[in-house]
Amino acid sequence: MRTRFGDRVLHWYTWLIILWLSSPIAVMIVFGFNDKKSKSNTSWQGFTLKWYQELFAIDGLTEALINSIVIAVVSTILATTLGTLLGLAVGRYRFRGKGLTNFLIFAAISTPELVMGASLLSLFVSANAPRGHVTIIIAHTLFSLAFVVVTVRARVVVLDPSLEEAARDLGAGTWETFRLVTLPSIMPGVAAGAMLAFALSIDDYVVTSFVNGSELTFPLWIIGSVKVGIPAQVNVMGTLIFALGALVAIANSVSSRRRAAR
Amino acid sequence: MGRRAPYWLALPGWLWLGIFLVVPIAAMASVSLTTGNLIEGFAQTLSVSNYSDAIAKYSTQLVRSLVYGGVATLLMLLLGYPVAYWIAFKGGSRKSMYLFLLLLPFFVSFVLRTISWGFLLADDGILFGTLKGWGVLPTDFHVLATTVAVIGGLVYNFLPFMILPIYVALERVDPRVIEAAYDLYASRFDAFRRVVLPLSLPGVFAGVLMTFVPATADPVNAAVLGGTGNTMIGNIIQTEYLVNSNYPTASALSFTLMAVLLIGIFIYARTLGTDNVLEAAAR
Amino acid sequence: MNNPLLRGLTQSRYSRRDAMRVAGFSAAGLALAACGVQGQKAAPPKASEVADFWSTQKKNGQVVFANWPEYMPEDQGPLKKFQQATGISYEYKEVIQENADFFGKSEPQLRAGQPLGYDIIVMTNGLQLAKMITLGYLVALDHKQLPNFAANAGAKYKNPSFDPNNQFTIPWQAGVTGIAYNTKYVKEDITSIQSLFDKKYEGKVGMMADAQEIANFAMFAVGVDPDKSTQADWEKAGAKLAEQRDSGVVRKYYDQSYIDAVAKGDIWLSQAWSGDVFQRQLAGEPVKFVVPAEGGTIWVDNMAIPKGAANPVDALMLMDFMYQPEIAAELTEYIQYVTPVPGVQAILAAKDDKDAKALAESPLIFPTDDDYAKLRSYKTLTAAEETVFNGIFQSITQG
Amino acid sequence: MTEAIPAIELDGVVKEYLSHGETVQAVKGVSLAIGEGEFFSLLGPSGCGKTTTMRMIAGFEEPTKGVVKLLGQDVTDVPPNKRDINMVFQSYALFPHMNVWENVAFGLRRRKVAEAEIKQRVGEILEIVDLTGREKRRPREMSGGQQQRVALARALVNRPRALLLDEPLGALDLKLRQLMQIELKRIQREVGITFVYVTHDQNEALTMSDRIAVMNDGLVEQLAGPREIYERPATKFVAGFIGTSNLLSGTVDSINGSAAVVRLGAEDRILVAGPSAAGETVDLTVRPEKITISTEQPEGELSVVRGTVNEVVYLGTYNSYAVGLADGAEIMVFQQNANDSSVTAERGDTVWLSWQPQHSYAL
Repeated sequence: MRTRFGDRVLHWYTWLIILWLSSPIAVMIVFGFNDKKSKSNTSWQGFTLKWYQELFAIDGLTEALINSIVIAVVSTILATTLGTLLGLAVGRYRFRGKGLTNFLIFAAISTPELVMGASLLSLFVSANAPRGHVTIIIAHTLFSLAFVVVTVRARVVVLDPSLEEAARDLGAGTWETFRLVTLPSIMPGVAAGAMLAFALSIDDYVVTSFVNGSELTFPLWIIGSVKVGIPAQVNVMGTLIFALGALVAIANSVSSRRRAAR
Repeated sequence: MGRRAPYWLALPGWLWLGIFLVVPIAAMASVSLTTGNLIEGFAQTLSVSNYSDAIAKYSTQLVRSLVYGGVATLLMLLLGYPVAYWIAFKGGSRKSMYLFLLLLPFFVSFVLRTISWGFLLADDGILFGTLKGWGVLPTDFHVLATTVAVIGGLVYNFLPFMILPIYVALERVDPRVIEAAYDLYASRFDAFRRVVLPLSLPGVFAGVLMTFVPATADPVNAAVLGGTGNTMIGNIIQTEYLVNSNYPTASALSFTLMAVLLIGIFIYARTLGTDNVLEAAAR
Repeated sequence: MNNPLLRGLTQSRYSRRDAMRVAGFSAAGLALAACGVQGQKAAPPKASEVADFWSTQKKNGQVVFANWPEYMPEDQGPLKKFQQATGISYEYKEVIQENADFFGKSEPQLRAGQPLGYDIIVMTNGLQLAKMITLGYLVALDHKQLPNFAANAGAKYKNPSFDPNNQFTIPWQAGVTGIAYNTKYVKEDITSIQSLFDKKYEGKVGMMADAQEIANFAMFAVGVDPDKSTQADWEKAGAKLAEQRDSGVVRKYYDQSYIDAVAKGDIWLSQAWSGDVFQRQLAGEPVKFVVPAEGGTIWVDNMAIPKGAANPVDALMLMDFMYQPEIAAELTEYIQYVTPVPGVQAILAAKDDKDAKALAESPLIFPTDDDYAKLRSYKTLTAAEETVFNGIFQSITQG
Repeated sequence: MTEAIPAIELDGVVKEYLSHGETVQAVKGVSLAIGEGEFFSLLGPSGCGKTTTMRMIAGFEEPTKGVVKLLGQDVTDVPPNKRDINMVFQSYALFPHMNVWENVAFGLRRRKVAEAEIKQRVGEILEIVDLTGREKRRPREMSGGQQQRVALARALVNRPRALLLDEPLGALDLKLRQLMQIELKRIQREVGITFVYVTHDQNEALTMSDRIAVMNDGLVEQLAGPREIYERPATKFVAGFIGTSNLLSGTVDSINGSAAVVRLGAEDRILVAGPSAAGETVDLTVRPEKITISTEQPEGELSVVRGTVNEVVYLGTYNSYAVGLADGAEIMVFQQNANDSSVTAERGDTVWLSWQPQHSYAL
């Protein structure tokens, strides 16, 4: 009976934490319905749906939102791919350069964002590489990469190597072994890493502000608009990002379950 | 896969980190040894005085950042572990859903979250205003613009980064080993301490690395939630770089911060009994 | 510059830079860093040079305008009218979020001699704009092509101390730094800057994190005109601010979020920008704005042409177009900040529109002459002064 | 054994590792041939190199030196997925994200066997291992014994030329282990393929094997049938490792025809073949169950020693005596409880121990 009670307490506790983390989002969603009269959007002035109707009325904002989503998706895919491979390498093998690799991963996490942004910009400027989508994706992949490596690695070090040996023993080649056994086994780590990468990318301001050239992302546009007043469409779009995030995560969990079932 | 397997696996990541991290950071390291100002130009003098000056001038903020980061990390560990534990062992088929719910608020820009927090935690807002109205709280009670708010903000913003890796490690633990521990006369606490906790340590380490390091370097929470005397080293680096255009000092401070963080992680790894610190640093 | 030897030198430098690029990322990055950052301090351009420059430039039929978000009506009416009137097509980009961030990002590109890709940028007068000017990153304007500015700009917006004779910049919009207070909590009429230092508002006072903003107010408080201030004055002002902080009067040094704090009552009074307060009043919040008797600060967001801009003539035409009172009025109606075109007030007042009339009547959009008399600009600082100045005031905000 | 090509052949196989900068030899030169259809065990204590040897047969480790042949073909460089042998792992290595059916069908799918045939073969093998009806279970939801049988089925369903088993019963309880030993032997007979069985459990090896290679410190100490291994251990190590052995040490007193006479005390006389000159020191061994214990001195051409009973333990089917000798050595004696007079001697009694000369021999 004690077990059940403890589990129930933990269950409620988990929901409490989720609630805590989501509480500001509730405010954001509510103010997406605020019939505000001035540019500021902080006091409740009545209910309206007009911001939903005029959702795409601000061209720059719409474009910034699309940019953010495209960049987050692409950099998440890149960072998850590179990070998973690197996480496997450092989690599994002993090889020359492993210490250095681990140090690089530490460096990537501990470099202050501003330094990363500024030094990347110097690199792009000295290489005369035009700033835009590509450079933002490069930067986002860079800082997400290390987080993916760390989560994947935490999983790889507890992975039973005989699982892969069994697969190869049963006739699976290198790629089949990876696809059918290794990847599903480390999937929780990969999925967690990918979620972190997406969150890091879509929320990044500092690094992006250096390497964006004239492309804008959602956070950048919002910060600029603080000066005059954040339009309510931002709240609506935040609400939609929230919903879209839900969709991506559900798709992810469904597909991983399906993969596991195959 | 042969002996070269790790190199093939690591190659793309190495290239990425090499080109986009090592080269620019090396250039930054070089900048940290220059002297001058933006108008007159910076000359390479290989001067280390940037480091000694910056440390002397900003030691308060540096120490403060480490304390805030450390306390926040400890709180995150205490708050996050039970969540990771519950999801890993009791989450069933909804594990991914719980994780996503934990992370989802961070898909929305921090500016919006911040404004919302300001609304919720206002001195006379819906929470404290109500409590003050009931007389539960003294009228001058406030959370915003305090140390508590800064540390709370760090905990809030990095908590998922603690929960996810711990979850990832715990999810792998076969529940039967816990039963085995009970079978061997372990109490619930013993089973946790002797069996579950050691098995989750790689995740705990990853979580600490992913939270302590960015929390200590974070400039946002102190700026948004802190009051006077809450400035952290991340804010100083920003000011030195962006406002003062003092690139050498900003670079020197950044490397000092990274070195201090590395030492912190080193000590932590040692306490955990890991002998290879670099390996531990990325675990 | 027609000296072949000189030209040879310049060209070889260029090819060396190109060679560095070819040598690969790492070599280039490291090489740049190893030689340090070259100083760009530029001598002020001679009038003849400016004339020569403009004489070689032509209208290209396109222009790229970089501005802050929410600084242009959503339908981009003024820009569309510009296109109709001139046939110049425009690109409007809301890429500027912060003066410091924008400068930090643009500086390496301008230093490397690469164009930003914008023909007009908008920056607030302050440290970063001063550096842009000092480093020679801005194109000197040809005032012969700015007739509307000459005719319609208010006298107070011409010949500012930070840019004598508007050599590099002309104003986009302006604002006033004064004191905002929440009338729900503050029952007296605030008139003096001393209220910000009053012990009875302990923990309820907001000050700005920006060094120049707090410096100006502290100097007003100790009776110094910022424009004429010396290092000794700064130290005196710094001491005043340190005392204010250490006695617990200041709750926090704010960025723009101060206005939320005032509106919600987290702080009762604060240094404030006029436009923010106007927005809160429109929203019906109990916020009042006052230019203190001792003085207030006027700041200006300025249009400028960055070095390397591809379409300087088109840029000048666009800048000047915005100085037609009708166009300026359209901007003010949307942006609701202080306009540099005084003629707008009459146009708005004549409109058959309640909101427009409210704007015309608000001293927050059209400060009174009395207010203007009290307003000062930020002190323009040399590089050496800036180091000292920032040292004094940043140690207050970043303690 | 058949004269045909051996199923598995190792020729001078050496495996070296680098560990903390030092070269460690895990296998120091092993040569052996395993016949087709044979149940062959690699037996030895942990760290003796038996698992490494098996992993080289499977292809997970590449020998530093030497050659591995399967059916006469050199496969030293062939990766495991291209070798026609399968393995049952110590931890079973069942894929946790797949159910029983998917686990068992894994190998067939890799070989692109037609779905219909997969269905039939998996069904058959699950019947053999008695898991029909549990196809949808996940490994985590099954008992250790069931998991073990899934692992076996997963390997056998591919009809490999040889099956390698790495301590597959180690995780099971005694009763289940004994059942599975018989089961394994039955299955091996049924499918008729070569089994290579790695174990540290001598009983298991003795019960099931046709031949056993006893390994120690990277070398094969003895390769023989179970009976020979037990009755005539070739080395001191084998004698000590397999079953219970009494190791005695003494000096040759005289040579009596084909046998040397060793004396430990005045009344002792041990006859042993081998040594050829008096004065030689000999190590010799005798199994406890070969010794007869009596309270009177026995007659005849036997090896006889005199001692004092230190301990008597009743063990159901037999009694175990610990008898101290004149020189301080202790001998174990097992006496079957065949007749009524179950206990021959009590603690402290003086007894004579005797055995047929052929049951002790010099090492």
